[in-house]
Amino acid sequence: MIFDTQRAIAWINRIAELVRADVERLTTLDTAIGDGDHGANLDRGMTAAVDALAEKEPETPGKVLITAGRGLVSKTGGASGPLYGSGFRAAGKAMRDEGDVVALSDALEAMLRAIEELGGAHHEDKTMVDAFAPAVAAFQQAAGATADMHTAAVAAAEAAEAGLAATVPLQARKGRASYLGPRSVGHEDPGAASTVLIFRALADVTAE
Amino acid sequence: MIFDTQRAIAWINRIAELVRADVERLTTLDTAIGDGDHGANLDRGMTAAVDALAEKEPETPGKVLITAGRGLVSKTGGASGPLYGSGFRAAGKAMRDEGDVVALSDALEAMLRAIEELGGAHHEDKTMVDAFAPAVAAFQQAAGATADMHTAAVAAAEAAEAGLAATVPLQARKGRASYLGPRSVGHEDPGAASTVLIFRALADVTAE
Amino acid sequence: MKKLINSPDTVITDALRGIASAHPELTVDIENRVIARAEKVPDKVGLVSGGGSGHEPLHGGYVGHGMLDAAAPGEVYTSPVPDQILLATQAADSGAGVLHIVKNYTGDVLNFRMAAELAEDDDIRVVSVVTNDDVAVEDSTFTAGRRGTGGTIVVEKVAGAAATEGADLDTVARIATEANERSRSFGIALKAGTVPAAGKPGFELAEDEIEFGVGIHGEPGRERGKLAPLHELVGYALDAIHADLPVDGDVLVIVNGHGGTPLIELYGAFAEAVAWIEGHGARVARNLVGNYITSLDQEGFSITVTLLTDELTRLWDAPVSTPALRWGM
Amino acid sequence: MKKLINSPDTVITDALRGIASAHPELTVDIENRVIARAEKVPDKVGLVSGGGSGHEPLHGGYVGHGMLDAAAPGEVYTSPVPDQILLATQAADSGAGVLHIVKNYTGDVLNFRMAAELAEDDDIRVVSVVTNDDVAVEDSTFTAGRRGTGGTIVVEKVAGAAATEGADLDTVARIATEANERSRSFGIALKAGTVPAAGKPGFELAEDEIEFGVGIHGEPGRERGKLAPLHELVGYALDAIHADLPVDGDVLVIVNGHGGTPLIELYGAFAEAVAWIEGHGARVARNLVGNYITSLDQEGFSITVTLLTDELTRLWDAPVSTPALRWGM
Ligand SMILES: Nc1ncnc2c1ncn2[C@@H]1O[C@H](COP(=O)(O)OP(=O)(O)O)[C@@H](O)[C@H]1O
Ligand SMILES: Nc1ncnc2c1ncn2[C@@H]1O[C@H](COP(=O)(O)OP(=O)(O)O)[C@@H](O)[C@H]1O
Ligand SMILES: [Mg+2]
Ligand SMILES: [Mg+2]
Ligand SMILES: [Mg+2]
Ligand SMILES: [Mg+2]
Repeated sequence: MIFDTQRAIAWINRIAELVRADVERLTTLDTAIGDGDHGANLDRGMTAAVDALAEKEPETPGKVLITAGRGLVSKTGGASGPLYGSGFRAAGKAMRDEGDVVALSDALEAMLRAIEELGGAHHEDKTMVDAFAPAVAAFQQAAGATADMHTAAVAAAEAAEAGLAATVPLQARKGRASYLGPRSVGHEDPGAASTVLIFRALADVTAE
Repeated sequence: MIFDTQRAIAWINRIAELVRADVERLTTLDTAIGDGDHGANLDRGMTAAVDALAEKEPETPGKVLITAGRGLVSKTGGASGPLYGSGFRAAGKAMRDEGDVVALSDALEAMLRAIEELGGAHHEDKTMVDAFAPAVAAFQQAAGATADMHTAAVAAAEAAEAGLAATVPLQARKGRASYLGPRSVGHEDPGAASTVLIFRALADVTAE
Repeated sequence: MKKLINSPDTVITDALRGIASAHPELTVDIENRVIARAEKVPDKVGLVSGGGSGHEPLHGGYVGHGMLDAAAPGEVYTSPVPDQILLATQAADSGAGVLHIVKNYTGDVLNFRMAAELAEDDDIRVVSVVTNDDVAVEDSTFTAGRRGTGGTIVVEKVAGAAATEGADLDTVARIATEANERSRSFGIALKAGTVPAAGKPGFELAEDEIEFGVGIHGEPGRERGKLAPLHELVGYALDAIHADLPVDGDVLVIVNGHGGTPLIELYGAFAEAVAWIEGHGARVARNLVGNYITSLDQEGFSITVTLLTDELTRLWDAPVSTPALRWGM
Repeated sequence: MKKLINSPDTVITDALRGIASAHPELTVDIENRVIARAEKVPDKVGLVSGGGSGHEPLHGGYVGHGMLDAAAPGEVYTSPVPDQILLATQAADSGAGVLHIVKNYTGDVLNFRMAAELAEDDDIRVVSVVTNDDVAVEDSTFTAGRRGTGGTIVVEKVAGAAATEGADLDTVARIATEANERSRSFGIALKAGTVPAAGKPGFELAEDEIEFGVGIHGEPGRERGKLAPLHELVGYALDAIHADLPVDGDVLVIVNGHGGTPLIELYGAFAEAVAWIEGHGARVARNLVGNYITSLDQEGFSITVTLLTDELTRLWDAPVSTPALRWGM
């Protein structure tokens, strides 16, 4: 299986679909410990990403991700816009044209690094990083073991899901939820929840 | 029975008591078709009247009513303050020192005239006049028939009560209730309700 | 009832203490409830207004250079008493006479009338102008007539400018009368305010209901209707105004919040008002958007339209420096 | 949800249309969401701020002489995007560099940072000052740190005055930083505001419950407590401020309404604040009482205290002419 231009576009489109379907859930999560806009933000940003791809179809998978990232940055706003947007741009820059599972793995790792660098969040700060980091690790491990893109993506989605669940007992140290102090405990982090969607979408578009 | 200084003071004090006991009802009536302050207004005004009398006890029944009227004017505010205040002042000026039932009857009539003149309200405008006018008429008639102050006062209170009931189907043409147009129909007028208290107090203090 | 108060009894005194501290250019007589300019302006016609409290910044917030000389705030939604208005009148008087600007409510009219009589005993010449700009109420000589609402701000501003220019009492009264006659208002409420002493809202509405044609005292309006998109609500208000006094030429528009409505919504309402007015061939030459005459925490808005003349525009533009209105200096 | 809107999607566009019509001295780019002064001031350091909408009059209401040159309003409670901030930065730039005044929220900080990078590609020198005056949030290098709230108004005012005086970018940034460091705020909410797109309030409180230590985005505060008399609430807020930065000497106090709280209550709160501060031996030398940084229709208030210096007082007093703040001219 190749992560080619078509598949990259399919990934972005699929993320947009999953986000659209879950707008309310993301918003509800963000209402509890943030400001209630994560669903709307990401929906707006992913729509911009999809539109940007439709307007001028890029020629390489890397350029797809860069274009999507730019769309996210230019329309999302909030914390998640620059984080995911820069993330996708970094992924696109790291993505090699051959598009094998190793190239995708490297791209995902670059995405994680970009998010970490820009946001400065660490493990257990109760952010998207808590879902993204284990997802990337699981992808890498599964990719090394099986060399199968779909298997790796499914493993990543599962790890993201587990990472999301693990945010519940945490007290937030980054993002708006940190203002709540101890009252941030007991809730899923909205950004971790949207990260799950990103990896679930990857599993979906690598299914065959 | 004489309407002397003591009885005049007792009348004012009794009105204050009855108003205090009914503050909430008057306020509720005024909330429905006015601005919800008639109870508080009159309570404040009657308290001022009582205080003014306590401070420097006047020597004649007429001066009692004038003092009470001044207290009402200076503290009540709203429409009812000037109306009742000027009314009591007019009653006081008309009141003759002999204090017989005819003197009281004339004083009440002067009070009605002052209220009508200042407010410009007519029969069936849905104001205090709709209780006050029949009360004065009933007082005069009973006074003429029996020459008994208490009988006249009881008749007046009953007529005021009937006048109050008669305000229910009316559409207000004066005061705040007039702003409601047809929506003012179906409610007792708050000022008519307080007029009932004024005459009930008179019946109470003329009981023996 | 949830309010930022110490107790219902102290609301006005506490607010007056705050006004006194916040605005050293004003003299606030807390006991007698008079807000006046700290320095009298010699030989100027004095301007006094007043009315129930709960409409802040009206009227205390309009005391200052180019507008009022003194204000008499009553209890919440209750007109002030004559003694208090007399004190305000004395504070405003510097020998050139005093204009009383009175919103048309029976209580206000009667208490101001009594105060004017008392002032005349003091040899202060008083002329009263009664504002009655609210088209929601039918005007008739057989009724209490229309309420004074947002137009009062226009009257206070232009009369204040005229007095500051040195106009005499009759001229100031003439200008105030003209501003009132050329102004019309209409209000719509989404949720009634709560009088602290009453403890509950003036009326209750279902989630999709609103009141059309409300005044400024938390009273119900002339009819209850359904919540609708903003442009329809603005259209309803302006239709009512236009039916009474055709909106034409250069106009001043005030989009006023009732106290509980945020500015972002008022700007939206103003945008719709401009669209409506321009669609009817008139021009919004001047405007105010914000909370200028409120009803405690009521949610809603009113629109006031004044048909400008060159004179009214000039007086509106004249410098003013009060807590709530300030420009040109 | 009852709001004066056409639809949740048009709230910001409608408000921008209103701002454009109401303030011809501003240029409003409705499509790109930039509010800028109609005329550039040559050779002046440009001042740009921005952030989520829903805080009106912040920031658009502070664009004008003596304050900001441009503002970038984002979606409701959502930071603006880099392109938009870049446009605002270009509008503000007249060659002397641009100061970004950024409230400390991850989204605002990141989007402004990206915009600053883009501006540098345009050879515009950008310096950013991040405001973080809210003592309700514990400050720590391990967290997102404190929020920027009411102190931002002070920063925008004094930095604007310095730039207007001709100070260079580093000086303006130094003054902005100092104003921020000398300012602290604390907010208390009685009822959460409702984001139009969300349709329900940010949190629900029982009839006797309030939130202590809220920010400006309808989020819950640091603890829930019982409604208490106003002087206790004010004391709680000022104790929190005082514990962090002792209130001393001449101070500027802002008693700010969250949008749904009427002015009469804010004046009461200011009276209590003055009593507390004077009781602690300091002096309220300057003040603002009103709605200056709001949270849609939220009911509640915040107190900001700035420890003044002679320089800050002079810059605060300098002439300003914006939609929401105007004096001295
Ligand atoms: N510093 C950070 N590093 C990584 N992720 C962050 C950081 N700050 C916030 N986030 C993520 O962003 C999410 C919130 O995104 P969103 O609601 O769109 O933005 P905002 O918080 O500006 O409203 C949080 O749930 C969290 O996962
Ligand atoms: N013009 C009038 N003539 C006689 N009575 C009036 C007039 N206007 C109002 N009232 C009476 O005053 C009552 C209201 O008094 P109150 O609530 O104290 O004053 P306000 O209406 O100023 O709030 C009404 O119920 C009515 O009976
Ligand atoms: Mg959010
Ligand atoms: Mg009343
Ligand atoms: Mg009243
Ligand atoms: Mg946000």
